[in-house]
Amino acid sequence: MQLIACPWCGPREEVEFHYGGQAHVPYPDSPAELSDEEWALYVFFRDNTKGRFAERWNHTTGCRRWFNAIRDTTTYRFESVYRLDDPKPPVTELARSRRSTAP
Amino acid sequence: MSPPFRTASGGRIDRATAVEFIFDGQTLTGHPGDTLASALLAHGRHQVATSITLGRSRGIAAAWAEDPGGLVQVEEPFPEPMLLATTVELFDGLVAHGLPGQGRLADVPDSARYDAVHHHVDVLVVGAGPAGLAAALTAARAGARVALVDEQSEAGGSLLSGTERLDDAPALEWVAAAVAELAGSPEVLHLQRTTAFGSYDDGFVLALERRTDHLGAAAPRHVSRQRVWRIRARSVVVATGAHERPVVFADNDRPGTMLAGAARTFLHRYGVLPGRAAVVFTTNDSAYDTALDLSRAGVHVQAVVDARPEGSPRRREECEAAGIRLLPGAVVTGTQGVERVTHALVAPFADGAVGAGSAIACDLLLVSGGWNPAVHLYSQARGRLRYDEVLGAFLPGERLDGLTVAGSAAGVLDLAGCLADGRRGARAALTALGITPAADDRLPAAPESAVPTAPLVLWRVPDTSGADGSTSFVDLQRDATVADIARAIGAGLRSIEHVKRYTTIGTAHDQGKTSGVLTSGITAELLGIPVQDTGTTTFRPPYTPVAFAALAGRDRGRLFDPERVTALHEWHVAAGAVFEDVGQWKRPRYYPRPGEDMAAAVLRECAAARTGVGILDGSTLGKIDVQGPDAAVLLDRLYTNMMSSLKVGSVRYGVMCGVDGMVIDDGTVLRLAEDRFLVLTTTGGAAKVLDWMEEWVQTEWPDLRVHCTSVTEQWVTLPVVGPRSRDVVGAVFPGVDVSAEAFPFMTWRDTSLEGVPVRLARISFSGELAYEVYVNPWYAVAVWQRLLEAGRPHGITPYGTETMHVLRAEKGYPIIGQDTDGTVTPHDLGMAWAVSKKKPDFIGKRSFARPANADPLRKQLVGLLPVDRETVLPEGSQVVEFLADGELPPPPVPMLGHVTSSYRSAELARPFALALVRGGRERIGETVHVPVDGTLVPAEVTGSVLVDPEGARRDG
Amino acid sequence: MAELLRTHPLEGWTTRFERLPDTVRITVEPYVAMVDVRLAPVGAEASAALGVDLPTTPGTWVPAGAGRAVWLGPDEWLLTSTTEAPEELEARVRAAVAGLGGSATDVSAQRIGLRLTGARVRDVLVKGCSIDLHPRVFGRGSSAQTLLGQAGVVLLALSDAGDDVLVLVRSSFAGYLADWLLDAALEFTPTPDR
Amino acid sequence: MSLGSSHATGTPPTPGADLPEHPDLLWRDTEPKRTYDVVIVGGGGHGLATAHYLAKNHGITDVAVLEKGWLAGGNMARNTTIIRSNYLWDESSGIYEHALKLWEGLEDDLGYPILFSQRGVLNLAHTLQDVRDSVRRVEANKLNGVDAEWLEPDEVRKVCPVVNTSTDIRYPVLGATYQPRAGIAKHDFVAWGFARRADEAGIDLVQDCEVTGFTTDGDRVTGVRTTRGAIGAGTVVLCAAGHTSVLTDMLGIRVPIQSHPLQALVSELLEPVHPTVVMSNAVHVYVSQAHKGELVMGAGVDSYNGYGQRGAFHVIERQMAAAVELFPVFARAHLLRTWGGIVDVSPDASPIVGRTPYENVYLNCGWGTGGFKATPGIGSALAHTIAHDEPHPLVAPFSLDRFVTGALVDEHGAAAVAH
Repeated sequence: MQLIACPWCGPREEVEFHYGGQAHVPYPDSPAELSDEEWALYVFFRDNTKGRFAERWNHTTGCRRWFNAIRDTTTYRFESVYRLDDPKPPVTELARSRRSTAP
Repeated sequence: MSPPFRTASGGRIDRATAVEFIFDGQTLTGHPGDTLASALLAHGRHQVATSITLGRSRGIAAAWAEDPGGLVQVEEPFPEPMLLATTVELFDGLVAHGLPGQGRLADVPDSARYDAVHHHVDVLVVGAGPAGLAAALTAARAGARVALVDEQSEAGGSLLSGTERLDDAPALEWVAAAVAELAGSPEVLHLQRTTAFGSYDDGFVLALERRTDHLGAAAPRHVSRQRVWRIRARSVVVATGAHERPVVFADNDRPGTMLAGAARTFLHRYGVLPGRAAVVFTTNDSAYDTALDLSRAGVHVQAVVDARPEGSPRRREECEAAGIRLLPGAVVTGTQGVERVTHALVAPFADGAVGAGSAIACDLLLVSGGWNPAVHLYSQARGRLRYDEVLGAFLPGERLDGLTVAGSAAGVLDLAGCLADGRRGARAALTALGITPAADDRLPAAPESAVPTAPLVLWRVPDTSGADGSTSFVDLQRDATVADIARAIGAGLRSIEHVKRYTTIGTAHDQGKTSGVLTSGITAELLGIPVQDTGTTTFRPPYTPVAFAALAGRDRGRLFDPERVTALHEWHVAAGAVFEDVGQWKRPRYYPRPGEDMAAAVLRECAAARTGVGILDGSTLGKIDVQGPDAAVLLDRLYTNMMSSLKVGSVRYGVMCGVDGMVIDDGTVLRLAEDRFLVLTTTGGAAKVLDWMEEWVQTEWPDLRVHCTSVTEQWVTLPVVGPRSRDVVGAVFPGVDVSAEAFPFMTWRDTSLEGVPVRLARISFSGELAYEVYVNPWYAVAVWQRLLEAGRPHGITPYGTETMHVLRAEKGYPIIGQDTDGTVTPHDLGMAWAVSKKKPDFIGKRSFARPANADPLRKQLVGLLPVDRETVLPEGSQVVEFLADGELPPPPVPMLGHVTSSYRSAELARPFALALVRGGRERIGETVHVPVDGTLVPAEVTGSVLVDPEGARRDG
Repeated sequence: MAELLRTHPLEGWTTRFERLPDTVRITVEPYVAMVDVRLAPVGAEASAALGVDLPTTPGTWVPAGAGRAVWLGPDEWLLTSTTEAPEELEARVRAAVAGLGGSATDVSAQRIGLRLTGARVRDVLVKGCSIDLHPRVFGRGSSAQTLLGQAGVVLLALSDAGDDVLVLVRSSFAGYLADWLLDAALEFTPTPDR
Repeated sequence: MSLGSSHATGTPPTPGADLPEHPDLLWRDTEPKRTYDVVIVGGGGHGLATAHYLAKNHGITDVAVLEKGWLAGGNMARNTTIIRSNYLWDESSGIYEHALKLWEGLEDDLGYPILFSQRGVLNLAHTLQDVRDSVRRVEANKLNGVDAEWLEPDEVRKVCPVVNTSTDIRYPVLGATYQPRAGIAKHDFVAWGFARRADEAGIDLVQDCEVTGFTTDGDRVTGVRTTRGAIGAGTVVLCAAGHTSVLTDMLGIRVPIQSHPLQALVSELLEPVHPTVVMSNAVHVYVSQAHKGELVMGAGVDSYNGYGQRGAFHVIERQMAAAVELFPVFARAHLLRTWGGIVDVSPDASPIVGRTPYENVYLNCGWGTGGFKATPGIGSALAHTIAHDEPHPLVAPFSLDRFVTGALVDEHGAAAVAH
């Protein structure tokens, strides 16, 4: 059970949030002009990254605001959260993991 | 009279008080402070149970949760399966018996209470032994918020089991002082009888507090029996100690065989001599303490058998002084006895080879193969373990953020070291949190301890019994032996996980607390690879078993899931309504009169609405206030139909689809102002639709100037339905001209009732003339009563969801979720009219153009009229082709669709149904078959609107 | 004010609440006008029009005349009033914020308030509330939208000692939450009747 | 020696204590060859079953099964082993019923005691809509030749007396669907049975062999790169539930699945109390009592994507509340162990099987929680598909292109109950 840092309310329990899947998948500008394949990609296909993943969360039982997060899908650890109007953080090396090197 | 194996004095038991208990039908006595195990041992009873597969005797082999032997079933005060005699605290009236590895559930519900509590701390310390107490004191003195949890009935950890001294006084005096100091610190929570059983992300640790178990029948019923502490710690210090591990040898399961440290615990903590004549078999120095203490207490220690070539030179003198024979370079190869060990078979041991042996008489065989740090919580927190060649154990292999392991859990095995390491752990935690450790965090002085002789890592003694390892038990609970491991490897298995699964080692009640590392060691040995490469199986929560009910907590019975009710709920209850669960809501399904069944009540309610007037509590409908200059733009994008063209004062029905083009919700929309709409959703869809709107507004269209607010509970909605509804509504709200001309269908008007604002809307979900009354729920009861009063002359009849469903089905109005299943488009529902062709785009539009949507054989909503005019087709029935011979062909039988709604109609004087049927609209007029209880019922396919297709009635 | 009979969802709980000990008192606070305000950004103009500085720190509330202004989100507040009728409050607030691009929605009946007072209040709340309610963290002026048991709530700290908390809960969940609170308080009841 | 000392309490022999003997040899520890006609990526149930049926039904034995860890150590080792075929849609019940028929003969086919127990499964209905959905499924099952019945609450109680069928609980049991032929099996033994047969046929089972890349030549994959070297391949089959996307990302194929944690748990061993399998969607738990006596339970997936093979504890707590609500006698059963697997969830809750843009690469993924019960069915259908280079009719409806045409096999709304 994780703490998720709502950009507004601060750290709250995971149960207060709703998962929204991959972030930065915009609604197509002109759906009518898309081929069936292109439209299917928007409707059904999302990345399923193992590792750092930009995804959407909603603080449903709190301020009801959507926000984005970079999370490692292997460790589940949140690397950063950012508001929808913030730019996507640059792709960096996998952030500090839970492990440090010294025993 | 004192039981035969109770010492004359000493121990942490209350000798002045006797408690009576029954074990295996025998009435025995013990003292508060005893465990069931110590009380049994005091009576000389070692054998507790028999083993699961082989039926061999199983005795008490340890003193706490790592015991693989003493499984019991408690029967009184309440049946509880699979507990360890070593962890059951004794109380008056306890009734228990031994178990052959399988427990029995009570056949009556458990009436005990359970609860959970959230707790936040800076530092959580798990374990109140020397390291844990040192850590807790250090953190408390720094002013941190601290929790200290410990699984035993009192603090002290290993100090409870020995005679150690601190600051030149008994160590337990320091323990008492430490506990008192912690009790005086307002920000410290100190819980005993509390087992931290799971360690999760971000410092989340779950602990189970056994609050009243030790009180037996005297436990207060209004206090929870067990409590789950959900502790959120900024930093965790794991000071959980270490478990002693045995060495495996032939017939090592015979009762009377026990871990050496456990015997010391029974002696010092419980005042019990676990035997009269002991043989101690060890690979390290720690067991010498047991030998010497037992000897001092009057146990005849026949020999200390030390597998190391030189034994422990440092302890030899002490042994000699105590008259204990020391046999270095020797091992125990087996035991003799029937249900209790009578002899230990001892043989010389050098370079892995066993020499000729001899039998030493004993009734107690104590074994120590070294110590396994209790790394469970660390491992659960995803810490990697490393194998330590010297200790022969897995140790924390890396540092984790926010979790420190201290004391013997980290492989520190001496008292001074544990105290210092506990303080180190706490200081590290404090520093990481930016809390300055107190200047004075003095710890007591432990006597200088000599450097012990290096332990020998010995997993098993070669089997010289001829049994080929088949009586050399690795996992006593699973009856799994060295031979089983050998067989697994012989079968080609290499992974420790495979070996575990093949042998079932580590899967029993103790989850391999003593057997896990042995298996890794023996497997590595048999494969000829390093133990590090074999590794260990994963440590999974919980650390010790936790009752289901404890985890369920208070979420049981009426608190299992919230019941949502409307402002009129009490009225419905008083009126005798039968309720239906719709999501979390309780909705009246029908209001039976005396002697009426549902069918009769519904026919009556329907008739009232169709011929007179009925009234419904529709307050559970979701309501969303959509405000802002771009409100209409948002609704145009989310509904399939056009909402921007709706006039202020008017109402429009709308359909909402997902991006895949399938219907997700429907309802009416009231335009309250140019920039304000009231959106009605289905009862079940309320939260979903609001979330849907918010998601699009926030994530896709933040430029839209619109705000959405839930007002579901802000308005009760009371549809007044039927030809006489106008009379009723007109009478209650004289301020409104309710005539058809002044107040047409699909419009709304505001009025007031004695100063209270009321909104009326001409909306009909029944096809009848109808007015929906909206009012603040504070006045719900009053308005409902007024409507009933005004309706009395017209026979106004409250009706429930069942009648509502019949009325709407007769009109072909679908219920989303009943007549749809996530695979149905508006077109499939015959609602092409609700799909705008003018709007360039809306959510779902593009999906309508996919190839599968053009399939003429899509399922479409149609009506079905059973030809026999009798059968009410069960909802869910499948529809098949009409078969001339009336016989079903053998399976698979092609299916055309299914019945989604089906009722008896008062209006039609026959049953009818709605169904989703392949190419349904093309089939109108055809006959299909519906298998019902083995017979084929012919039904005519019709349009979905069966009553008043012209809509004359609703237009009133 | 209207003469129409008013009722609230917790009428049936009165006797049970009265039996609670002084360490956990529950008082229902019904019929409080409340309006949900949406406005961004908040400036002096809005404060002047509304007569209150809307709090911009998440998780806080401030007194506002005969009521309170509670932060609900970065552009959302709950304004309450014990002196105005719901429609009056909505009209006033709407008039104040409409010109600033804001909106106002009457939500007076959407939630009901339960005021919890006494030394054991925190002990009751922590049985179902995962946020840190330590008075140092959640002192007077703090608010939180979170879960209490399985009900969504708004908590307002009314004292610095953790012994006075207002719980706002959706009206349809009020009965559930009342049962939940009574059950949680049971162990602090000297003579439990169950 | 005192083997078999008398039972002190006179208790009868413990039911379920005697697990079957395993064979003396399960499989060889093999070094991979340089090339194979068929390379199966993923040594779980599906991969091993496919290998077995390739050899048995089609005589294809130049096959390697590549497993990154230990054989059957992924979802196979972690699932709750429910076997049933009472799915709603023709396509789904087709493949699952094919599997169930194979399950019924599998013990003989494999010569392995897989503890297949046809103890039936109850899917409880708690709301009127549950009832409608249940009847719909039962009626469809009957017409498809799948055994299915609708049971009223008193009949539910007869099948499983410990289910709380009283009417005063929060969500009373309104009835249940019942599939008598459904049941459970011992997951490890199933995998080992397939593995042993495949090994006997000369198929190489290569463990600790993680695929790290593919070598391609135009529209063909020519081989795989692994942690144990490069291996040439005539045909490649992806059977790596939980890691499919990792592989398809290497190949540049987009697959519409999301990987989620799914947790399960067991109690300690208990005397027989629960004779069937019970699943409840509304109250959200499913439970059976395995042969040794432990209660095996699971619930819904954790909400977020995750490859961590673990989930959050609140899911377990909610599941325990549901269990105690439905089975009050479970109150003092103890949670012994929890764990997590990775389920690949597709948009329509149906699997994705068939061709890929690479002409010699077949895909088998997206089984969600249905993978175990499908094991022999999909194994045989995949083997057929490989042998004929043409999708078997039972898997044809599950092709990737259904997401483009919109012809989904949507088991969400319809089947009501997953797992």
